[in-house]
Amino acid sequence: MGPTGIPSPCSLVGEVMANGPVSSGLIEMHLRVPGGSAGQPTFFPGQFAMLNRPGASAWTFGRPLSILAWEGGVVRFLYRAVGRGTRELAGLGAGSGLTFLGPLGNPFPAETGGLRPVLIAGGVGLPPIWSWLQLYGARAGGPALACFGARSVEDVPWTLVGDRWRVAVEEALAAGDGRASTGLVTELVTAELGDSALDGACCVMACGPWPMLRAVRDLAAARGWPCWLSLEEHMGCGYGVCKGCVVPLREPSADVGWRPATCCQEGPVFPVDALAWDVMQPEGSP
Amino acid sequence: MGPTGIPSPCSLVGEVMANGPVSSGLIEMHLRVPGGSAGQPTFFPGQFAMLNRPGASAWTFGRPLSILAWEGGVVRFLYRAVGRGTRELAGLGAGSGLTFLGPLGNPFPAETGGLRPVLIAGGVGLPPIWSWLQLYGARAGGPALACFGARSVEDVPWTLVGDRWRVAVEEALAAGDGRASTGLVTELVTAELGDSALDGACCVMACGPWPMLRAVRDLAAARGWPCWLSLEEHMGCGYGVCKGCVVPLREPSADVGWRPATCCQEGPVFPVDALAWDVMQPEGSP
Amino acid sequence: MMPAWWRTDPCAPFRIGPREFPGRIWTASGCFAYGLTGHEMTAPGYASPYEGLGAVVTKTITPEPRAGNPMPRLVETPAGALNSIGLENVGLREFVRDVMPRLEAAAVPFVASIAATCPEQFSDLARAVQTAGAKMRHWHGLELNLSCPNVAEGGHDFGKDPDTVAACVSAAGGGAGDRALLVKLTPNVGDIAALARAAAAAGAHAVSAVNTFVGLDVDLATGRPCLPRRFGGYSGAAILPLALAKVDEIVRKAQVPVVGVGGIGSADDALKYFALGAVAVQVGTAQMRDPFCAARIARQLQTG
Amino acid sequence: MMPAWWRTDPCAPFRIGPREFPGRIWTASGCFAYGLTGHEMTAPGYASPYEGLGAVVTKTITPEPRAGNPMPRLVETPAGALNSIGLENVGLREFVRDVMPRLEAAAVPFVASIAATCPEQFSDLARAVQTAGAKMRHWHGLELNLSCPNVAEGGHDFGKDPDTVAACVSAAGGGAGDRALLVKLTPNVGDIAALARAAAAAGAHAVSAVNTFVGLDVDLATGRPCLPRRFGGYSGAAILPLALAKVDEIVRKAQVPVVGVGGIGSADDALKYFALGAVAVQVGTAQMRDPFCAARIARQLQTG
Ligand SMILES: Cc1cc2nc3c(=O)[nH]c(=O)nc-3n(C[C@H](O)[C@H](O)[C@H](O)COP(=O)(O)OP(=O)(O)OC[C@H]3O[C@@H](n4cnc5c(N)ncnc54)[C@H](O)[C@@H]3O)c2cc1C
Ligand SMILES: Cc1cc2nc3c(=O)[nH]c(=O)nc-3n(C[C@H](O)[C@H](O)[C@H](O)COP(=O)(O)OP(=O)(O)OC[C@H]3O[C@@H](n4cnc5c(N)ncnc54)[C@H](O)[C@@H]3O)c2cc1C
Ligand SMILES: Cc1cc2nc3c(=O)[nH]c(=O)nc-3n(C[C@H](O)[C@H](O)[C@H](O)COP(=O)(O)O)c2cc1C
Ligand SMILES: Cc1cc2nc3c(=O)[nH]c(=O)nc-3n(C[C@H](O)[C@H](O)[C@H](O)COP(=O)(O)O)c2cc1C
Ligand code: FES
Ligand code: FES
Repeated sequence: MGPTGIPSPCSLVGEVMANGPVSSGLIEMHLRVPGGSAGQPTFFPGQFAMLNRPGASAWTFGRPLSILAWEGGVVRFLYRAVGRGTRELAGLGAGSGLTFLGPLGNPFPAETGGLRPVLIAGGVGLPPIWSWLQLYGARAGGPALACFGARSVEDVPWTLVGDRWRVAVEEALAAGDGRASTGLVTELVTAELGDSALDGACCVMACGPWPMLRAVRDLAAARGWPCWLSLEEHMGCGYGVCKGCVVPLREPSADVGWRPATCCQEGPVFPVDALAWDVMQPEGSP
Repeated sequence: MGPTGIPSPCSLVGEVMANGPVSSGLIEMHLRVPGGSAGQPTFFPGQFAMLNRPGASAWTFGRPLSILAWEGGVVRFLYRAVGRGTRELAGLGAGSGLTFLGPLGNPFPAETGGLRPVLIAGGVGLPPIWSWLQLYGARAGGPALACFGARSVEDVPWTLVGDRWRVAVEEALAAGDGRASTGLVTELVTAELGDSALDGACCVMACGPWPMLRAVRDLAAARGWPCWLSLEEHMGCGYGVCKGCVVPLREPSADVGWRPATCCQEGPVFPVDALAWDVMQPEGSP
Repeated sequence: MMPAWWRTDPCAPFRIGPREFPGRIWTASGCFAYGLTGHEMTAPGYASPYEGLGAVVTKTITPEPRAGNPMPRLVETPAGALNSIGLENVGLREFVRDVMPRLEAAAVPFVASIAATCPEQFSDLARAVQTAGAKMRHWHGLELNLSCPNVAEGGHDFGKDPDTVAACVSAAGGGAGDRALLVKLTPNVGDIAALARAAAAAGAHAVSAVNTFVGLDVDLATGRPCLPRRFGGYSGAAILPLALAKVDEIVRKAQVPVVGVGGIGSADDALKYFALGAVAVQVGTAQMRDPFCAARIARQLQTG
Repeated sequence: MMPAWWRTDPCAPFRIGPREFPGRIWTASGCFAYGLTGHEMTAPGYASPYEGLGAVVTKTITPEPRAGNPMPRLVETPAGALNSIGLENVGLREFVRDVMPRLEAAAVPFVASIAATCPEQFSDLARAVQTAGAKMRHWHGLELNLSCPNVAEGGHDFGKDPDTVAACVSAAGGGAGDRALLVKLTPNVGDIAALARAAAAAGAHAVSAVNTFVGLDVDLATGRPCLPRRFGGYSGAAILPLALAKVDEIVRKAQVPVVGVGGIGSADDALKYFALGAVAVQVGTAQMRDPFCAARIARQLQTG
């Protein structure tokens, strides 16, 4: 455990306990990991782990997945099968071994400085935001507004979002389905906030696809609110050694006005003002 | 189907129906394959198939396994998990896909020319000999003597060898276990034959590890009997195109007195006299 | 689904030098023998492994028959293989007398691969094949194998020198005939584009890139190399990024059509070569795993 | 279980040139950064990722800091990866002022990797590191990176010429100091033994072989190379047979100790290098997957 209170990353082999769909496109995995020091925090919301298959079937690089929860020696993940690695993950049955390196990266701030939290998650961006709400939601400066966006109502993991969350779905809803509104999650947030922008400042935290993050940035900037975003970059090591995952951070002292920062180690959570938006490509890379 | 009556090899994807142990070390797999032309022979004893995993998880080369049986669209194999490929095979559950190329290679002769068949199998050498006995045992020139050798009594697939086979095991038997004799299978054969060498000629067919095959060769040669052996070589293609699996065949017209022959296509079954034993390494290679 | 940029019919005729080939998906030399056993093979939905193929490049032949290297000749590695076949082949005489007529009779489009140890021998081989094939409709070209790493006396160092490459191409007729003249390049050099330029300048109509990479594996039990000749030729999926890099260098630095070879096992792999500008591709090691591999790729690239 | 021929304790001190190293299992440059974050890592049964390690070869530094290449910088392939990091590094000043003292304080055995675009720069870099490290117990040597394929202005072609290799080694002091002088060779040449001989003749105490192979992957959606600089360095399990072949060539054709690098992910992989005569090995890409990879290999080779 380092001086900042962040737990040390541990390299170990876990065992899949459960691994199955929680919505049309999302899968929840429970991984039993050895150890877990009683009393100490196991992770902070926003941290992730690099998962891999053990031995000769290992992928060259682990796959980064945010930690949804970690309790009683069981780490929970929520993911979507999109490519080679996550598809293989999806196929693992109970009892399969999986290497685990984590927790990694810098989390969302635990304190909002007395501000009301506005939590925004899109798709597989749910885990860090969900765990923030679970762990800090009660003690934050005012009732949190938690909004989740999904493609369709079938894609919503209802067991997780329950009724603490407002839900927006992109595909039109069946008539009379009152569980969600139709549209983008950022539209939902704007609607929910109403005039509260005038009432009092909020602190925004978000994780999701790039178009959503840009909209969140604008939403916060327009109101002058502090805003934290969790970014995604393709990763090699996940623990800061390969420099394969850089995002551009503002650095006025540098010739070019920015410097490359590792998404895995300096991030994945960044304050919106630290990012050099002008040199970013559409997906966030310099 | 070629002019010799050998069925054409087919490249297809099968589905694992069952895959589990039939003794301490041997596994039987049932693979459902599409097609299978009614009435025509699906394979001849001694032929094999190249098995592989489909798609991106494929091994560079298929794994050759002898065909134990092929009935009603289901091919049966008997194998031991020894390395990467066979271990992965052993881990496949029902429903897994498996690419199949077969039947391949030249079989044992269907006729013994009126001679009594002496069938000798060691360990995973059982399938070709077992299927010969099943298909031709009844119509051969005299009752077949079928002997099977295993490491231990637990390693014997009793469901297959039943009581049509004499069994020899290398590890000492428990007192009173009358199912097998202790010793090498070739010792058992010699004992079983007794003086029958003087009574009448036999035709020997064998498949098993190299030391066994050499002993079988000597056994047959001493009696002047015809003898057919099924050989193993590491294989790339299994269908004769890569020249990666050669064994030395006698070729008096060649400068060196022998020529390389593909084990997969000209074999794996060879008459003992065709082999150039003098240039063979201990494991059969030139 | 095929990417939007892909608009080529890989089974439509196209030209290399003076010759029209029936398609762009070929099999690579040494991985489908002489192309004679395919008609014995079946697969659901396919008439034969030759369906849609542009050419079978036959196993490299030498002036005299060769018995090849001692066993073991193959080592499988996690995503590839090392081979040390040692150019086992039937030799020129049997090739022109027996193999070529049978390929012609079976209507299998083919390219004859030849290897020799000096330019003069290349000249003799090329002339013999040209004579035998002069009237054949299905013989489309010659591929000079200047790169087989398994033959002690010639092969390797041989094909690493641009001047020797040029000399062999010139000796083989320099592309003067009415069939395509291709040169198969070794990747085991610092500058493969220089070899390609030398081949083109001497008259080659295209280069095939690449042959196998020099590799070695160790048998842990003994601590000695697995292959009796220490080194083998590395092929299969593991070499795809290496071969793509070599092809890209040639395409950009030499003015010669490239036939891409190395690590192709799927339509996606083949598309990567076409994306870089290859005019055709050859399937090697993956054809050993499945005799229908190239045919399946051709069909998939046709129908999307 | 270890093979019978293996009798070396990989965690016992051994000598390269004038310097004794604490062990034979190292981490490779660029795959464990500056070796400073390992103490933050834990694994059941291990005190730290440095346990049993002979050296961390630090990320290659250049005279000035470098921001590296644009993203994406990594592409995973079936059994390996392409990287195009572009030598992002903190530069000489920060390295000697900050990194080296922290490594010394943390008792991490290390080799400093340096890269430059001409012999004079190598001389300056070597001198600066030597001055800073003169009294350090845990600084064991210099590794001249003559082979990084991602840097446009120097790197590649640079290290492909034996004369340039010799000039850089001489400029870096030619092995005159009291620490080991190693040269990291590029495999992207036809004759790597010639580079090794040139390095040895100019005073290198050992060569590290190999750096990454030039590779390319295509993004099928666009039909363009995945990496903005087209080419990347190919590493990981897929290159093991290639790197073993290069090491074998050097061992047999040059009189210089070899530190084996390339594709090592397990004790078995490391043993293959030792079987061929390597004096030590470096773990690269696999160290990125697991910070304890090298430590696990060291322990396994020790205890069998
Ligand atoms: C910090 C962080 C946390 C994440 N948390 C989650 C999560 O909780 N749930 C979830 O479903 N997904 C999450 N992702 C995205 C997840 O890592 C990718 O979906 C996954 O790596 C895809 O791997 P693949 O092999 O299936 O895809 P492929 O496209 O086959 O992967 C090829 C390579 O690209 C990388 N890659 C591909 N897509 C992404 C991506 N979007 N982000 C990063 N790397 C990618 C892979 O890791 C691999 O190295 C997170 C990403 C990051 C960086
Ligand atoms: C014609 C023929 C029929 C066979 N029939 C059977 C059978 O019915 N049941 C059975 O259990 N085994 C049989 N074998 C042996 C079987 O092919 C090997 O056990 C298997 O290939 C081992 O693969 P692996 O990946 O587990 O081993 P690894 O050692 O990891 O394999 C590495 C490579 O070596 C090859 N290889 C390793 N051992 C052998 C071997 N003994 N023979 C041929 N290639 C080998 C593999 O195919 C692979 O290419 C047969 C072999 C041949 C040639
Ligand atoms: C078993 C085997 C034999 C080969 N024989 C030859 C040959 O005779 N002539 C030749 O030019 N290439 C030969 N090659 C090289 C292939 O044609 C091809 O260039 C190489 O294997 C790379 O392609 P791949 O990765 O698709 O196999 C051989 C390759 C293998 C695996
Ligand atoms: C992400 C990455 C960065 C690298 N950076 C350097 C470097 O800065 N200097 C260097 O000499 N080699 C560098 N290398 C090469 C490795 O040190 C090593 O030589 C190569 O990757 C082969 O070993 P491997 O297969 O174990 O990775 C780098 C490799 C990778 C994958
Ligand atoms: S993934 Fe390696 S530094 Fe971030
Ligand atoms: S395995 Fe290819 S010829 Fe026999």
